[in-house]
Amino acid sequence: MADALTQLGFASWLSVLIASIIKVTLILVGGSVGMMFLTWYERRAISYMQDRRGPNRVGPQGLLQPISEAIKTMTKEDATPREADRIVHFLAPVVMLGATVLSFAVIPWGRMFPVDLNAAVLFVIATGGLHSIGMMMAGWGSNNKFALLGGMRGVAQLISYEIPQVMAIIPVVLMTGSMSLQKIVEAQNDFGGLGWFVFSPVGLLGFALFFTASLAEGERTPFDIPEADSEIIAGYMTEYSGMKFAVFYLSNYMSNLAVCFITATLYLGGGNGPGVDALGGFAGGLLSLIYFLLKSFALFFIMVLIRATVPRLRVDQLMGFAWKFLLPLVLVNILSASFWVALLRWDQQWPQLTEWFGAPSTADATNWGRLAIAVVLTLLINAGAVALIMRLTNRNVQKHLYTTDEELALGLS
Amino acid sequence: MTLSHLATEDVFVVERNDADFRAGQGMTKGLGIVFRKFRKALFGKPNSDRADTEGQFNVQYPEERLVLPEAYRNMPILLYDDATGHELCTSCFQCERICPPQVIHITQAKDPATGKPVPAAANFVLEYDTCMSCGYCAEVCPFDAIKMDHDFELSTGNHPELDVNYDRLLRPISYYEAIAPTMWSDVKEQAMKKLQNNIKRRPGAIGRDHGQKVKGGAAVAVAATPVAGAAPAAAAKPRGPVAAIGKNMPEEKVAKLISIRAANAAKRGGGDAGAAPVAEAAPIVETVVDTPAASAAPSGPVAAIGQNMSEDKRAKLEAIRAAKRAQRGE
Amino acid sequence: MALLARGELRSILQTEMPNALDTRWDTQATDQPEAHGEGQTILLDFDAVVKAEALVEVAHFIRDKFGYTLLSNITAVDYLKQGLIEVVYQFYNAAEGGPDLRVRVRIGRSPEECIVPSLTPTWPGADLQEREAYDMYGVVFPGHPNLARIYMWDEFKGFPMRKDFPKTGDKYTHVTGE
Amino acid sequence: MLKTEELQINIGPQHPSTHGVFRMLVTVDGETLVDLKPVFGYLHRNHEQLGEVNTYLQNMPFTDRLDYFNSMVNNHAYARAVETLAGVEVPERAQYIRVIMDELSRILNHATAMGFMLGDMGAWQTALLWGMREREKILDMFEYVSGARMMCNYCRFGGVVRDIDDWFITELKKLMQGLPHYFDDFEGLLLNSEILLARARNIGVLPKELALAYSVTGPVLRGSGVAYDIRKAEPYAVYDRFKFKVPVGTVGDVYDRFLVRIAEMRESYKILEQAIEQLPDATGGFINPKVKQQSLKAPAGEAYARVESPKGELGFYLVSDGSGSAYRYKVRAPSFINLSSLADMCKGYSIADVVVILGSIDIVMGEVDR
Amino acid sequence: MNPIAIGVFIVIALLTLGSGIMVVTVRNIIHSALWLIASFIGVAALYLLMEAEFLAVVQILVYAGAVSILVLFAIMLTRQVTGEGVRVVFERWWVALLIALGLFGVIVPTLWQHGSTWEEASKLAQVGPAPVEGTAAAGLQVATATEIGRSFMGEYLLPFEVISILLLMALIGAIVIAYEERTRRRRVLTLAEELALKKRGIVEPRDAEGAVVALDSEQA
Repeated sequence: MADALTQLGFASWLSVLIASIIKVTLILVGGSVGMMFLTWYERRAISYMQDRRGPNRVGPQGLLQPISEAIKTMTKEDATPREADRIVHFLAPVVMLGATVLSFAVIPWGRMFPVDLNAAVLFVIATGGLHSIGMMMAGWGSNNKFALLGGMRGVAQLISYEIPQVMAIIPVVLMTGSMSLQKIVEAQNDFGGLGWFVFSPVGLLGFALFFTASLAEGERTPFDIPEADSEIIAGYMTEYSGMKFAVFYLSNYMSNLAVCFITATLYLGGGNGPGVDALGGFAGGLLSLIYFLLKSFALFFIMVLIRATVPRLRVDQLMGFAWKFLLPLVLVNILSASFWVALLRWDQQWPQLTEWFGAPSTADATNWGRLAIAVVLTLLINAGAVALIMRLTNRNVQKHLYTTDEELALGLS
Repeated sequence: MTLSHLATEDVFVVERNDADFRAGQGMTKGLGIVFRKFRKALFGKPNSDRADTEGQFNVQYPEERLVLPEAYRNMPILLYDDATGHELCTSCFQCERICPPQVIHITQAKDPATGKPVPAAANFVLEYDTCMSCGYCAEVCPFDAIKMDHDFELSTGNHPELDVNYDRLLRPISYYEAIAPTMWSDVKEQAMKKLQNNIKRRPGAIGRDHGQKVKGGAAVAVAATPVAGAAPAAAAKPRGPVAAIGKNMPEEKVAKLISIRAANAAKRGGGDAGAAPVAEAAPIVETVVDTPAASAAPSGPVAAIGQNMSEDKRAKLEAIRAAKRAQRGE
Repeated sequence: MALLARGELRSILQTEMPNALDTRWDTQATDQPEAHGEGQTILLDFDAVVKAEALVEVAHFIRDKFGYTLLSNITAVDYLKQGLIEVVYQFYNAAEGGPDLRVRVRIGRSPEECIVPSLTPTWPGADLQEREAYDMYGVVFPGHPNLARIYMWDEFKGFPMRKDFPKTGDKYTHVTGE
Repeated sequence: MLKTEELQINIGPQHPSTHGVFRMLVTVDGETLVDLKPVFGYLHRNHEQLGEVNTYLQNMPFTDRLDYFNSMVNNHAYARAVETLAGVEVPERAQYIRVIMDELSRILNHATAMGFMLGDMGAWQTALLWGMREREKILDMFEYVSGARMMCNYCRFGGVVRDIDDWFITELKKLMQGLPHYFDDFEGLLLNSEILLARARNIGVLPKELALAYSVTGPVLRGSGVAYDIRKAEPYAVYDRFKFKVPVGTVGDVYDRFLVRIAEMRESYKILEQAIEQLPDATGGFINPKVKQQSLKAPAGEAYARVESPKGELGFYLVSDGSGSAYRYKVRAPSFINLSSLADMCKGYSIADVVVILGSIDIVMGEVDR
Repeated sequence: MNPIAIGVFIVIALLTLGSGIMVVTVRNIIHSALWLIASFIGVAALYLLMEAEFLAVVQILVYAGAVSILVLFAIMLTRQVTGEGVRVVFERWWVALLIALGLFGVIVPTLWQHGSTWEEASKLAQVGPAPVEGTAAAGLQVATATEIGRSFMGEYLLPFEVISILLLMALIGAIVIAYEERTRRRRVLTLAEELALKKRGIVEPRDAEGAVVALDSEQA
């Protein structure tokens, strides 16, 4: 865009500035509209699951409900507790929203990439991690026990789940050889646009793990402990009302949107799909955007489905799940990803592979033998690991009840 | 512990499935069920029968309404005869005595000439805000004068308004007949008989001097169109709350229906009371057809009487005179 | 472990624990209500009225000997005319079902007399009910871990369910002179 | 060795999961609960004194407001107490009608109570709203026979206020066609959900040995493994004519109470089936015509009558001095007495478990505070 | 050099320095930690400006997102939980100042040596062709993930491993200490445990510490 502006006769720095401003505006508008749609979508979907109708009064099918609610929250009283740390209390929602909006800088819309950062994948995670600061500020700045508890819980949860989240991406990075989202999308364009990572055993497990960890990062059920309303009222948001609360809400749903977008990009081929390349040009771009949004909203539907079905975990169970279940599986997945890469790509690092199985796949010719071996091997490793971990988890079913003397002694010594 | 009062086969231990291997199958099953519900609610038909467990079950309230069963009780109302304007209440104080929260306050009417009590109430105040809708007053009333209304949309910002006076409590019998036809037909005969006996003991306008009844009373029935109107309209349909998730009828249709009902009721009531002047039935229909627009105003049924009162005063007097003539003629 | 018929406990106690029974009502008939006029307060049932100090012992006795393990209900009744407060304990035999077994304690209404030992140490379920009896009737239960007002606020004076508590007016403001 | 600070937290009286204006003064060490003090009285309205001022009949609608989920059961228990006191005969048909209403109440109570408990666990209202759907259907039927959905005021001394008709029976049969599907859906949704198991198993254990000492009744007692059901132990109305089972748990934790409640719904269904079949025709009448409802005077004496309410043993203790109103009127409220086990049940678990344990006791503040 | 970039650089540098100063001057210790986060983020922005994207992201991920939060946790858990402590200004603050100045004196000449102007420095930092291992440039071109990876696995393998092992030891040590701590802590007995203890006749109920002591003595 900047180039086009320069050709129009603008100074180069001015054209960069204008282009950036336009981009930022588009992203912000797209993000907020997406978030509004998301709230409506979630409420309608969940109400159908519960045999009711959901918001259907404001606008066609209730589509304007989020707008009316935005207006409502804006006109509400903005209360700050007297004993609160006013500045920190005020800045917390700003930090939250800022972090979310930052992540939208690299998140693609179909095949449109606002900024193609080299470390885009990590960037998304890192900005997600900034949420913890906002939470801490909100929890501490409110000067409320429930808010503090919620903030502490939230921060502990975010930090814990960042680790499996980052490590679940490593297989994708290994398979692509790059951390740029654009390259990752390009790498999934084989087989007529259907070469998505999720169809490989490594990608499938990675997808499941990443999506689970992202649920926790986005504070979605069953990991919505920071705002567990039945225990600690609204967690770090307890003392927020009016516009500030709306900003928290906005940031929450925008980060959920970001999570869906990123998952769709990393594992579901982004804007790739049958027909995109064939169409090409503007039509292809539009089709890719449609594909992309469909994938993202399908992912969000899964989130809604989970929210409608399961209760939330307890804090200790939540931590246990991250460290005892997700982390080992993520490590195993990295192992099988390296097998996958070796079997599919290596010809020089380990020449025997080529000798045994033939040359690795190229864009024109797929080496089906190598692919089959890779699939079987990684499938075995991953399935074995999952079975083992589940076995261990089942053995560790809580021992709160000490029925025998030995257990009693174990539990107390 | 031995359980001698229970046979062994009468007790069973719930299955905890503690030893099962857990690999997310329970959660998956739950997700499947929720998804099925989603599908059924989105594409299936709504939940209309009591046997249905799938499909949407909510009612879009202001447009769609459940038919209230006849026995439904909300706030008490007092009845009067359409034709003669005579109130059924004789101020026997039964309801005042039984009322658990003690919200009924009756003043007995006295004959201005002799100072003796007359079987009619001079004033009747009911505190709607404290009423607990138990329905005892309607149950104990020997004259079937006090009945339970079906209008539940009484919310107001004006609290003193909820101390309801006699004139605002009165409804014509036709109104009650429309909301609870069978319940009224069960008691109709004896109620009207008792009323005739009481009328004989009421001198002058006592027992008829509250509110604008003949015309205003019809207005009450119609004034309820935006709020309670659906209830009488739906009474024509088969009974039963579930069958009632009906679409709302056009407003004019409802109004028409009610007007016809009211006219019929007035005729019937007149038949009981004696010769009902035809001239009296006509204004009712007229009012009815005219009223919907006016009644759409947020004032609600109760306020509607008061509004119409002044302009209808003359009509009322005429009606009373006509009724008197009819009585004398008999 | 057996179910006791109505009035049976009294005769059992007479032989097993003669000191436990409250002898004030010994002479009266167990089961025959006297004719009473309207509005009269009454004290009808004289089955197993035990002395306050023997209550815990009797409760354990019927639990261990007859299996009345479920202490279901504790009711305080104010008999103003007799100047008594009666506390009725209803026990059930959870194993055999059947009707309740009522053990009564009758005590005076003055603060010095209105004392019944607490059953909470053995029956933790009595906790809230004893607090309620204390709050509403002023029955003091020594041995209760936390005998505080339960429904009324802590500063409340008087016991509102007693028959001589004024039914109208704000007693609380009257007492504190506010 | 680091010292950890004990933190005092007020859960309630305005808190999403205290089921009304109930307050728990909680002392926690980290997340572990050290002490819990329940605080009541925010909804206290001196119900018992009202009962001593009102006549017997006048008090009936007040009993609706105790456990406002099950006003039918409250009416039944109170009517039984007065009938015992005054020696009133109840026609058989009325007994059956009361049983039908009681069992419908039990189904709707358990459906919503379990929904609320799952809501406390964080399941986003799905189970609750499915329960609400069934509850709506039942409440519509209550409205049809009694005139009100929740404050039914349905029982009278010696019978019920209005007979049930063919419409009611037809609709009841229709309802019962749907109920098994609801039970299946409900069980499939969460019964074996791994997260529910993690949250409910071995949480809030009330051991069998202690359950009776804590005076708990109803599903809490049966969840702890004591098969004590008043419908079997001291059959009232016509419960001795039905075949049904008493479900009991083994461990006495939240999960057992949950399972017991679901099993009880299924047993209630069986009772309903039999009750419809055995329902006598209308010749015997639905109310004892000899009873003077308004001016009922009970002979001097005392009476206690109890029924198995969905929450436990609901009893009314009445002392009469021969006048038209009770001399002493006491409610043995199941949720109030079941609460006495709360503090000890919660000790040693985390805050998140406290709300779940409270939900599993299933309290209604109208009954607790009275 | 792009004038926007220079402007942005000046703004970010000022913000970073300013928040750095606030870290050491504000009186509320939590505020100070929050200012620290701001300065971390400023540094990350500087990295981004130099197109060292990977470093910038890692700076946010590790420093702003994790380290600072650990600092906050440490403050909140060791002091009053509300963090209301007023900072005590260290008397010999000039020692810290001297050390900081010394560090500054080391860093600046080193940077100067590799490029005296902005253009040179940024050219060095930019993504270039894959460097030949062992050359002087390889150690400097640390902008991309690839370069950092190569450096860690090649030239700096030994220090990297040493640090890893050190961190692992610290981790294990922390776990051991925390675990001992947790097991020794007073445990609140649940009702079922109390009953189990009572059945074994060990202690009276509701005496958790006594229970632990009794069990310990029994095992010994």
